[in-house]
Amino acid sequence: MHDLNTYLIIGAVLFTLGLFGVITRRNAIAVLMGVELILNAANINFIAFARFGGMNLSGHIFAMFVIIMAAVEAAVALAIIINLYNNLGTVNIDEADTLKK
Amino acid sequence: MDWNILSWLIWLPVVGMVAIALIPREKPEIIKIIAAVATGLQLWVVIMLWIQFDRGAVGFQFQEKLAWIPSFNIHYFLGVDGLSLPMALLTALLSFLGIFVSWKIDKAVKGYFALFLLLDTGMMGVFLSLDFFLFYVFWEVMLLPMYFLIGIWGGPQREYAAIKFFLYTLAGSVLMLVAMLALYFSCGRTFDMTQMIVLAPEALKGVTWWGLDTLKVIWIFLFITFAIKVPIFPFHTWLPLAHVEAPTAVSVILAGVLLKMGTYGLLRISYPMLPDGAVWFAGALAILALINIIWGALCALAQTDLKKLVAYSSINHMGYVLLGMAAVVAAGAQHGTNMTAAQAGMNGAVLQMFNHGTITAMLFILVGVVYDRAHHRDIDGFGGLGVKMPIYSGVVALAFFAGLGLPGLSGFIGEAMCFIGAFPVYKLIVIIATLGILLNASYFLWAYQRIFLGGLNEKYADIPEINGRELFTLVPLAVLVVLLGVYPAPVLNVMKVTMNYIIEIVQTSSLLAPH
Amino acid sequence: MAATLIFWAIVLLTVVSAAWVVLSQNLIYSAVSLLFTFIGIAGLYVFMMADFIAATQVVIYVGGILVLIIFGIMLTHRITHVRISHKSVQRGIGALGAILILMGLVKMIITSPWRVIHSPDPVGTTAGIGKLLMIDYLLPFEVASVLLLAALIGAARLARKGD
Amino acid sequence: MDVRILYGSLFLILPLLAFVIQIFVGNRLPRKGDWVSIGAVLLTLCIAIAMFAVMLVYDDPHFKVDKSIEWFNLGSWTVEIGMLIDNITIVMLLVVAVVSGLVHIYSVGYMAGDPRYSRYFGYLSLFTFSMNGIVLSNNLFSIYMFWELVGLSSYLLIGFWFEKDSAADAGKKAFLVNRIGDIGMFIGILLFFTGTGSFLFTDLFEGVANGALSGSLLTIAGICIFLGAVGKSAQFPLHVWLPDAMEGPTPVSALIHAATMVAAGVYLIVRLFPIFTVDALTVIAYVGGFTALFSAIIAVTQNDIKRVLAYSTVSQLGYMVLAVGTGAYVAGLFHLVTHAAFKAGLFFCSGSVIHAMHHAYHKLNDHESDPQDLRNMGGFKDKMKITYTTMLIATLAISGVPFMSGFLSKDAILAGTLAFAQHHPEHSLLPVFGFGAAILTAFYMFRLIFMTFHGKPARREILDHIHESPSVMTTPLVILATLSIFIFYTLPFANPFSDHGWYMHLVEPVNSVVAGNPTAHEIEEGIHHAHLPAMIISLIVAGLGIFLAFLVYLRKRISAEKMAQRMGIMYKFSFNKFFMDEIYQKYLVNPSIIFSKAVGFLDWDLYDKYIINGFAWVTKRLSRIIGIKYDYDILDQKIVDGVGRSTHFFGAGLRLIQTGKLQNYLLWVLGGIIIIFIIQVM
Repeated sequence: MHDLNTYLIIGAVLFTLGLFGVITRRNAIAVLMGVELILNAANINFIAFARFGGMNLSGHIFAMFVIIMAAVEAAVALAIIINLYNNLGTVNIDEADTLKK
Repeated sequence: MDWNILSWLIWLPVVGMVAIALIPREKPEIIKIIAAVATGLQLWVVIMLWIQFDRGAVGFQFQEKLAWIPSFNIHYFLGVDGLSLPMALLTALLSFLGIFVSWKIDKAVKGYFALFLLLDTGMMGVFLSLDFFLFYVFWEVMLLPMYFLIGIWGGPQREYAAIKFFLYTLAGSVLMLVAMLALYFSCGRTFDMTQMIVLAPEALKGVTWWGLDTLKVIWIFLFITFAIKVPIFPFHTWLPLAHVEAPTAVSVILAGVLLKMGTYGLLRISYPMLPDGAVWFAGALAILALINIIWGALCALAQTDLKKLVAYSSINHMGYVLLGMAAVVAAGAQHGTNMTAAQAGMNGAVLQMFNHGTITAMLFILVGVVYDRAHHRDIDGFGGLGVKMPIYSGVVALAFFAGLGLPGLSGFIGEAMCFIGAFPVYKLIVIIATLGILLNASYFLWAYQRIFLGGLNEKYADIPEINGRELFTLVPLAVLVVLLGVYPAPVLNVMKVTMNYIIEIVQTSSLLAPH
Repeated sequence: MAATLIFWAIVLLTVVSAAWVVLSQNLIYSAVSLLFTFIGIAGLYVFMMADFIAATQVVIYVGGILVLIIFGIMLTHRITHVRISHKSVQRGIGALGAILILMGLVKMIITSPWRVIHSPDPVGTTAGIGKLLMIDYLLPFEVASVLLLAALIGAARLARKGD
Repeated sequence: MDVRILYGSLFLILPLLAFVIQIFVGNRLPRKGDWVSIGAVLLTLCIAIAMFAVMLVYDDPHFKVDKSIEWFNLGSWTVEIGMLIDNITIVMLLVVAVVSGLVHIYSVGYMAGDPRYSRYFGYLSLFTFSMNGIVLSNNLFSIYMFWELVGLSSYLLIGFWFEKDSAADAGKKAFLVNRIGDIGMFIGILLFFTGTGSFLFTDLFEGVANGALSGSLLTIAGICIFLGAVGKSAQFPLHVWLPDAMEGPTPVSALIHAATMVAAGVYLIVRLFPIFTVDALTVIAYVGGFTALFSAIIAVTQNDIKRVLAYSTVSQLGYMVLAVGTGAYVAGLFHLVTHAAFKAGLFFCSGSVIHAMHHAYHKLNDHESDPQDLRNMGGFKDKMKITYTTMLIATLAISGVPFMSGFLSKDAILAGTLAFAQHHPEHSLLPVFGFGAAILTAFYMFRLIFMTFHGKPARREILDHIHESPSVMTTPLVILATLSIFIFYTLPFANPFSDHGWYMHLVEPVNSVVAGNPTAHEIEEGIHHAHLPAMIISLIVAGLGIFLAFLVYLRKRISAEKMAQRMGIMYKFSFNKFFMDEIYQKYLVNPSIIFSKAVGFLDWDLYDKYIINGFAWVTKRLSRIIGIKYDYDILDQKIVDGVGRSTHFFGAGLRLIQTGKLQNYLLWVLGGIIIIFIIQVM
């Protein structure tokens, strides 16, 4: 159990699930959650390589930066979503198709 | 050069743009001043460059080269020679004046000036790039601000005009991309134009694609790209619309600088890299030039919208440039190695590019002036304004006469040189093309008469005279128009070595060998 | 043995709750199961001797981001709705693509000859991370703080109503 | 620098300076700055007189200064421009300076009170500058430049009272018609340049002499250059602009459209005479001769005093061109000089009359009657003694009466023509043109005199208000009338029939450089022999013409109306100027306008609307058909993503088929990654 491949596969599974969420969800917040999953999957990989790939603490630092990024992204994304809601009355991203018109 | 003068030239407007972005939109005056300072500094730098430029040296000066994307051998490579320097001066001058022309813009001031400066950077970058990829990037960078400037600040049909301009030019860009990649791979993976000039003619010898000469295919692709920009008939219909709908300063830039990019591209890329193509196509180019001249003039004669008339006159005037460029073949042994004609034609073409830039800028600014006052541009809707606006009508007369090629003003000398150059090779075409001179005079004089002469239209009994700011934008151009008309040598001295170099390259084409 | 069992339990928790996040029809349920995913992932970090990151995970994700998300849900839906449901689109083709990607990734992971270096188990990473942050990664750290500040202001500005 | 070149450049600098001052600050100067222009032109007049005096003193027929400077240099191609000063130049400079100076002075009175007074003088200076430029040029290129510049000043001055539509029209017409000729001239310059590689006259002559250009090409090049002269000197068929040009102020008509600018065409062909082939000269002679007769016929029936003079100018210019064509180009230039004096005098007189009429009608509050119509005039001879006398002298001169300058020059031309016809009997039509025009000239000029100054006006009461013009206007009249007397041209001989004055001595004919052309000596011999017969015939025809006019308009022995009726269709043609304007309007101008409208329509409403936008339409249509037929989610997306860029290309409407759904796009990204995976695995 304690080897690189296990962790990488767990990461891959989480990534795939996140991807699936991003593609299929109509609600913007749910999409955001998918994105969070993807970021976490990446983090697992960072830590796994830190532990088993000789990256040592640098991997931790990277993971930390990713978490910071995730926080930033979540804040800004939610602000955008709220703005969207205020303007269009919906958070379904397929209804926000002003780009098309 | 110690202080990377060319990079300064390109990026100064971007610095200005960033500064503008930091200014609150409630302070339009400061925004305008920043824009004016940025372009003013750029103009100053280009004048310094003009002074320091070595007129006798062949090749590119003030080169700057940095690796940009090493894995594809792409560099940030800048340089200036006698062909790009006049264009750079034109760009800086018209951008600077353009800021003052747009002083009265009151819609989204911040965005307007930021985009305007970005456009300035794009244009300057196109003229100074020596890396084909960089050239392409700047070429595209220029499109975007143009699209928004027309699409947001334009006239009633602005969105249609903007999208039409965008799609037309994008179509050209796609072809240029293909041609660029073809050249990149044929020349052993380099985007360095100075290298490509040396390598391309050999590399493309005898290569065929699907039974067609690769050289010709690439030439045609590049030609269409540049033809759309010039614009050459039949790719010209974006121009009247875009010019008419664009705000005045943007029309000035469009006609004054963007059109020159087409012919600049031909001279910078197509001619030296594909000399065989240039020779092969010269006859067709001369015919297209003729069509441009006559067609543009006839269309201009038919217009009732003053701005559209000026737009069509641009098509007409760019025809002379093409005619001069076609004259390059006169240097070939087949045509008796007539260097005089080739030099007259090629130098005349670039001189005409420069002069047309100043003249047409004047014309568009002047149209803007009367539009601001009368709020329409219908030629028949004026009448007798000469009584009420003596200064304005005088300046218009100067611009119109320069446009119709009156000797002593700059429009004439370029035109005459193009004709002189093309004549030994394309006698019949030139003789028919001289009809263009007549048509030129007819549409300008007719328009002048309908606007300024005759009885005063009572609607405009108290139309105000041109003001100081507008005069300020016109005077530098007017001075150039007169000075270069009387004594064109300052510009010719800058460009002649480069043009002779291009002539020599084309001269070596095997297609020009004696029969 | 116990450790192994706990490990697999955590893995199960993580994956199942993650699946629930993307499959649930109810948005609130999704959010709540996301909480479990985050905690599970924190557990996995602990297994990899990344104590500081595990703690950060819990504090920032669970304490910060998840709360934000739930706020987001509350602000964009009428709270009186009992079921905050949401539909999915293109599930079939999405699932197909996701599975294909997963297969590709797994094949890649298994077939790659990873260079595994077994470093000794560190005793507490916090001090090391602190040193690294203050010395080697000072600039990125500061940039990240500026980024956070900018995002904060930006988010506040964006979410303001009425202009 | 050669001091003579320095003097020459003063002829350019002074008027140009005056022009610049007038345009920018003229309005703010005292007296609206008229003294600036007048001062400049009088200074040039002083220099011209000095140069002329020096020329007479030195008495060197071969005097010539030719200096060029490099204008620009492109490596293989160097363009030089410069100055050529010889006796012809000096004579021309003097003519220009005298007439221009007098016109300036006359205008002070004539234009007094005009709102654009300073502009007017600015334009006059511009004209003086460019005209001097033509005269001083030693190369085709700068001559072409000044050529167009005189066209410009002519345009500005004809349309000076641009509030009148007719004036604006006339200015435009003048410029455009001139441009037609200029295009021909430009092509001619191109031909010469291609052949000889230079614009300088000296190189040109040398090149032609060495056979760089020969045969029919040389003929064509010559005729093309001549086309420029046809335009500028208003020869048939480009003469139509000159009568209309009378819309300009009368002093302008005197300066530009009678004495100097229109003579520039003649000057040009005189300068280039050595490179015209026999064929080209024949064409020139026929055009000139035909124009002389043709416009004389028109002049007979015109009723507008200035139009009569305008057609007479065209006719006299025809004479000069005829002279050049027959080889007697020295005589042609001589006529140019004498004509400048008496025709400017005639225009001044007519201006004086019109001024008086204007004044009278103004007093009578009559704004309907045309102050320029001959039929409204009559009996002014006692009211305007100076004008009458001077006009009579000028009329005698133009009619070719002995003791007058016109007699000398006209006689020389007719002698040249006669000699030419004796040499080439197949061209006997040319002297017929010449003498025919001479008889008509005498007739219509005296008709004008009789109708204006004798008889009775249409409204008797205007006689009470007719006054002599102010002295600032009559002084130039007197000077010009004096200059129409033979003695100024025959010195040092006082023989009124002499053909050996200083002029004939100092302006020596030059040999043609074209192989096979007759030498100057041969031509001169011929002219010398034809001198006496020509003189006798021209005396007879002049007398006949005057007598006829006397009978019809003074004694009224023959009724003009009856004569007109008897002439029938001929009268109608003459009265309507042979319908040239109508023909041009109907068959040239209107069709071009219609054609341009058609092209404009084709370009904008057909080509752009249907072909270019058609691309977009077709693409849009195509995409819609496919979109309906196939599964929207799959194929439509494919078109968007795959063909998207190329469809973008063609149509504004295409953006409609973009779904705008991000997740669709993401799905395709995913597909792309999977494909990469698969490729990688395989």
